[in-house]
Amino acid sequence: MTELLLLLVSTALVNNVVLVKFLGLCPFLGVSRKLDAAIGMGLATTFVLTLASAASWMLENWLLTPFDLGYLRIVSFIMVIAAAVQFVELAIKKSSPELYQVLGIYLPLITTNCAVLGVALLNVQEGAGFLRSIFYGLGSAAGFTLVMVMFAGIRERLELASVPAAFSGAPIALVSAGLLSMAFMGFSGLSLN
Amino acid sequence: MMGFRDLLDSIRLNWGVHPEGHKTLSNACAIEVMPLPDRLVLPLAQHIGAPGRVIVAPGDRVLRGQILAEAAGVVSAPLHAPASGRILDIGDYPVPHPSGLTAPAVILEPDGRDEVVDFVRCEEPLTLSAEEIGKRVAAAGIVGLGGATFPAAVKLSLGRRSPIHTLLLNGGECEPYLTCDDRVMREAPAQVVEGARLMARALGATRIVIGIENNKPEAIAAIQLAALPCAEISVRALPARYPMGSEKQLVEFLTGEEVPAGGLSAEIGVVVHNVGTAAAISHALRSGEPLMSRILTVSGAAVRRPANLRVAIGTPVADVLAHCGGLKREAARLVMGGPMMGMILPGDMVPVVKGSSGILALTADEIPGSDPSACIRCASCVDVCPIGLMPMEMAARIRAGKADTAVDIGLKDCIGCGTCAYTCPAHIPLSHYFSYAKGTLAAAERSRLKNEAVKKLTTARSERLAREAEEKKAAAARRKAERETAKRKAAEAAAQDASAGGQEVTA
Amino acid sequence: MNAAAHAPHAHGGKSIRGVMTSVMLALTPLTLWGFYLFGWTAVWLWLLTVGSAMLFELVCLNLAKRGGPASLLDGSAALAGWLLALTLPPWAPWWIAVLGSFIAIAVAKHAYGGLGQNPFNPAMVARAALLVSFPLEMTQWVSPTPLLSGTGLGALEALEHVLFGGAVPDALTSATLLGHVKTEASRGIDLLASVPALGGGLADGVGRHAGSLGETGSWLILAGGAFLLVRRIITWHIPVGVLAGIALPAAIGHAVDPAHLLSAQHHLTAGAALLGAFFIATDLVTSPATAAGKILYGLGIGFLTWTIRSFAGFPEGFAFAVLLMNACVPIIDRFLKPRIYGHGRVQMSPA
Amino acid sequence: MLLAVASLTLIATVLGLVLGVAAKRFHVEPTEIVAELEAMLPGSQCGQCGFPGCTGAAQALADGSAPVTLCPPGGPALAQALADKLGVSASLGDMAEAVPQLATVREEICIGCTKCFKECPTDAIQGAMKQIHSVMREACTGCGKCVDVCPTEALDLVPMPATLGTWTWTRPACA
Repeated sequence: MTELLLLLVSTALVNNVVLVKFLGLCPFLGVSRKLDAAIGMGLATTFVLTLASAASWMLENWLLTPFDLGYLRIVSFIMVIAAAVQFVELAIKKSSPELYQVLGIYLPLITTNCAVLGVALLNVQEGAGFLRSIFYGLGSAAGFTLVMVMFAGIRERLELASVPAAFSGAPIALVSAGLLSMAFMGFSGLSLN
Repeated sequence: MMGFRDLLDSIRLNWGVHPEGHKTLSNACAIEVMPLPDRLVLPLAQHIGAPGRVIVAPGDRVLRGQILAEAAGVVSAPLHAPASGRILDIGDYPVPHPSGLTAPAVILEPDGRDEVVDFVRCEEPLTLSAEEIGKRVAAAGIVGLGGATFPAAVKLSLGRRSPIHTLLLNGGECEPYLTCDDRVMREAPAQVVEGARLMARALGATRIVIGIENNKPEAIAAIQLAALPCAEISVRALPARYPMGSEKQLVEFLTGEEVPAGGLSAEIGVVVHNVGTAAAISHALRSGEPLMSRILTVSGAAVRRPANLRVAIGTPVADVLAHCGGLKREAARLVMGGPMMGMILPGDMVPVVKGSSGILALTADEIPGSDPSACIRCASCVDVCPIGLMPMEMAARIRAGKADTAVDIGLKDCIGCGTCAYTCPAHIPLSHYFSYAKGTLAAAERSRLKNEAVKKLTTARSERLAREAEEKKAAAARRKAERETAKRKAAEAAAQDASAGGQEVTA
Repeated sequence: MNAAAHAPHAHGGKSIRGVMTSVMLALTPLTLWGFYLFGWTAVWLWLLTVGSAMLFELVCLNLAKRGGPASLLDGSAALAGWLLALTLPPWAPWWIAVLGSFIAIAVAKHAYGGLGQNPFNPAMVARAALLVSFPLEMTQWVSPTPLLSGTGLGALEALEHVLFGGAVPDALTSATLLGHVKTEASRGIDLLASVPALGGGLADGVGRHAGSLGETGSWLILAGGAFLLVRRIITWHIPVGVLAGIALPAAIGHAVDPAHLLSAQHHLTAGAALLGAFFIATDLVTSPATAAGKILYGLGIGFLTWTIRSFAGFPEGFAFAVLLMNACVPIIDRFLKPRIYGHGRVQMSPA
Repeated sequence: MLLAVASLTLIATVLGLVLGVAAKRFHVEPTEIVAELEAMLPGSQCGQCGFPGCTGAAQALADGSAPVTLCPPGGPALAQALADKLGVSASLGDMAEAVPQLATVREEICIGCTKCFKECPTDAIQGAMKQIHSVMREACTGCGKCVDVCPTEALDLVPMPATLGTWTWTRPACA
C-alpha cells in the first residue's frame, strides 16, 4: 500500500509528466487558457491514461509477449488509445456539449498525446505489474491534471495582466511554464530514504 | 459600559474605513434658514422613478405649496412650488448630475409675497390611520432625504406587501463633512421621534431602532431624551465607521440579519428611513405643508463660512455658496452629497434638489491627487469591502474589457460606497470602474431590448408586406377574374346580339 | 475643474511607496545586523544586488515605455533586490548578485508587465534559478566574521573578493544546519549523531552561525515582522500559516522518527523559515487576497518547505515552496472568496 | 505474419464493437447552428454587416469567416451573446467605440415622398404622403437605408444623443 502511495506521489510530483518529463506539452499549452477547460481536459486525460495503462498492460502480457509480437507494440497501443479517446469523445459530447466545444480539437489530440503513449510504454519498459501500471497511469494523470489546473489559473490571471506585446500570448505562457518547471525541481530527489 | 460595547462592536466588524471626519467644520453651526433666491430651478426628476408630469404653464402665477408637477405613476412624487411667484419657463436646464447634461425643469421666479395655498393642519398626526399617513406623505412629495430619493410613501406601503416588524431610523451620517442630520437630531429630536412613530404606524412596525454613530454624543443624548416616553423605541450607538449608514450595513448591524441579494430589506421585515425624512414627515403632517425645502450642510475647506442651512428646493448652488460668504480659496471640486459617494457638480448653476444632503467646495488638498498606478494586489480593497467583494479582481476584469465576467464575481452586489477606492494605495479609481461597467452593462441591456423590439417590428413589417402582396395578388386575381367574366359576358352578349342580329338580319 | 471625477472625493492617504518604505524600514535592523555579522563582503553584495536590481528596473521601464524614473521611486525594485540579497550566501561573487537581479527584475517581473502583474515572487524566482544553476556558489556558507573583530576581510579586500572571486578561506567555510544534516544523512549518519556534532549556538536567536545574509538574526526578523503587523502592511495570516505549516508536521515527524526528522524548533530557526514567513511569503503581489486564502497559502508553503527539507534533495526548500504556492494563488483566490453580503446565509432567489 | 494480422484484426474488431455500441448509446442530434444564429440576429436585413441579410451573416458567423462584432445595430450585447454561443472570445474594444446612429429628418427639405418609410426595415419612420416624416428613436437601427433613397437628401445619420437615462461613466484612465 505504502509503495503504491509513494508511486502516486513520485509520478505526480517528482517525475511529473509535463514539468519534469516534458511529455504532453501540446494539451498543456493548448487547453490551459480557461480553468474549466483545463479541469475537463485533465479529467479526460486521467480517464484515458488510466484506461490505456490497464489496456496496454493486458495487451502486452496476454497477447504481445505470449505470441512474441513485440514489434506490434506501438501500433496496437495506439489503436487502444485511439479507441479510448474516441469513447471519451462520444461520452463528453453527450454529457457536456460546452466542454466538448471548449476541448475542441485537443480531444482527438489525446490520441497522439505522447504522455499517454509514453506512460504505457514506460510501464512495459519497467515491467510493472498490473496494479502498478494502473497506479503509474493514475499518478501521471493526477500530476498532469494538477499542473494543468495550476497553469490554467496562472494563465487566466495573465489574461488580465498588461504583458508587454513582445511577450504576450505564447511567450509568456512558456516563460511561466519554465518557472513552474523550476519550482517542481524542488521535489527532485524526494524519497523516504 | 458603552465604551466596552463599542470596542466589541468594532472588533466584530471586519469591513469599512475611518475617513477623516471634517465634521467640526460645521457641526457646531445651528440650522439657519436661507432666504429665497431670485430664481428657482425645479427639475421634474428629483426622485427615483418616473419624472413628475407638469400641470402648470409658463406665465402662470403659482402660490407657495401649489403643485407644479404631479406624480406620474406608482413610483413617483409630486413637486410643489417652494414660493409664490411666476413660472418663467419649462424646459431643459442643467441639473445636478456628473454628466453636465440638461433635464426638464420648471423655472420659478419668487415674487416675495409668500402667498400660500390652504394647508390642512393636523394637531394629532399620530391619530391618523396608516393609509391616511401614507396618503399625506405621498401628497407632500417627500422622498428619502438621505440622498437615495426613493419616494417615502412607496416605502411606507411596503407593510402591505410583507409584514414589517422593525423600522430602522438611520442617523449614521457616516459621510465625512455632513452634519445636517446631526443638527436635526440635536435641534428637533421630538420631530424625529414623532416622524419615526408615524412611519412605524404606517408600516405596522412594532419596533423602532434609531441608530446613531457614536461620534455624535449630543445627538444620541437628545434623541434618547425625546424617545424616553416611547417604549417601542430603542436608541443604539453605532461604531463610527464608513459605510455604517449604508442600508445593508445598518440592517446587518442592528438586526443581525442580511438583506437578501437583489432584494429589499422589507423581505426580512425591516424598513430603513433617514432621520431627516422622519423629521420632514412629522413637519409635513403637522403643518400640512408639502416638502418645499430641505436641510443641508455647506462645507469644505474652500467655503468661507461652513453652515447647516434650510434651503428652498430649487435654489441654485451659486446662491447657497454666496450665502455662506462665497469661497475663500479656489475650489478644485464642487460636490453634492458627501465626499465618499457624492457626485461632482458640472458647475454652480445647478439647483439644490430634494436629495442634496450637502454642498462641498473642496480644495485641491482635500481631494485625491495622485495618478493611478498599477495594482499591487495588496488586497486592501478586499479587506475593507463591506459587501465581501474582490474589487481589484472586478476592476482587472473590467479593464480587460470583460465586464460581464465581473458580474460573475459580484459587480451587481456592489453598493458603490467607494471604500475600496478610498483605501487603494495605488489610487486606482475602483468605484469609477464599477460605475463604468454597470453603465456599459445597462447600455448593453438596453440595446438587447431594442434588438428584440426591432425584431418584432421587422417581423411585423415583413408579415404586413407579405399580406399586402398577398392581398394585391388576390385583388389582381379578382380583377382579372372579373374582367374575364365581364369579357365573357360581353362576348356572350355580343354573340347573342350577333346571333339575334343575325336572326334579325336573317329574319 | 475636472469634468467628471467619480466619487470618492477623498482618499485614505496610503501609497505604494509608503508600503514599500515600511517594508524596507522593517528590514533595516536585520540587514545591518547581517552586515555586522558577515562583514564587508555582505555590504558589497547587498549594494551590488540592490543597485543592479534598480538598474535593470530602469532599463526595463524604458524598454516598456512605462513611467520611467518616477516608477522606479515606488521602491518595488529596490525591495526585490534587497530581499534577494538577504537570501544569498554572504560571500557570493558579484555575478551571482547581478544575474539574480536580472532574473528577478527582467524575467520574473517585467516580462509579465511590471509591478503587480507577476504571478511568481521575483526574489524567489531568482534564488531558485541560481540554486539549480549554480549549486556550488549558492551553498558556499561561511562562519560569521563580525566587523571590527579582525576575523573578516577589510573593506577593499572584501570588494576584491566579491568582484574577482577567490576561494573562501578554508578556516571560514562552515555549513548551515540544514545543509550539514543533509550531507551527513547522505553518508548514512543520522540526526542523533549529526546535530550534536555541529555544536551549539544554532538556535541562539541572534544568528551567530552560518547562513544567508539576512536569515540568521531571528529576533530582529521577528521584530521587523511585528513592525509590519503593527503598521498593517501585512496581516498575521500568512506568517502564522507558514510557521504552523512547518512546525506542526515537524513536531509530529520528530516525535515519530527523531533519528531522521529535525525538531520543530530547528526547522523554525534554521534556514529561511522566519525571514520567509514574514517578508517573502507576505509579498503582496503574489499572495492570495482573502484571509482564508492567506492561511491556506501559508500552510502550503510551510508544509512544502518541511517536505522538501526532510525528504527531497535540496537542503532548503523555501524558495521552491513559495514558487509552488505562487502557482496555486489564482486557484486559491478563485475558490476562497469572501462570502458576498446577502448571498448564502438567506434563501436566495435564482437571479 | 498470420498471427500478427489475426491479432490486429481481433483488437480492431473488439474496439470497433465497443465504439459502435458507444456511438449508439451516446448519440446526439446535431444542432442547426446557422438557424440558431439567425434567430439571434435582429432580422432587419439592413445589410450593415456587408452580408446579404441576416441569413448570410449567420452563415458567415457559423463558418467563422465573420467576427461576432459584425452587427452594428446589435451592439456589444449581441456580440457578446454570439461569442458565448460560438464559444469564442469577443474583443468588444472597437465595438464600444462605435456610437449608435440615429436617422434624423431635416424638416425644411423633406417633401413627404414616403420613399424612406417604405424602405425602412423597422417601420421607424412615420408620416404620410405630402407630410413631413419623423423618425422614432426607439425603433431606428441607424442602418442608413432611408438616407440612400431620399431624393432630397433630407435624411442624416447622427450619433444617438445622450440623455440622463442613457449617459454612462466613461472608461477610467488606466495606469
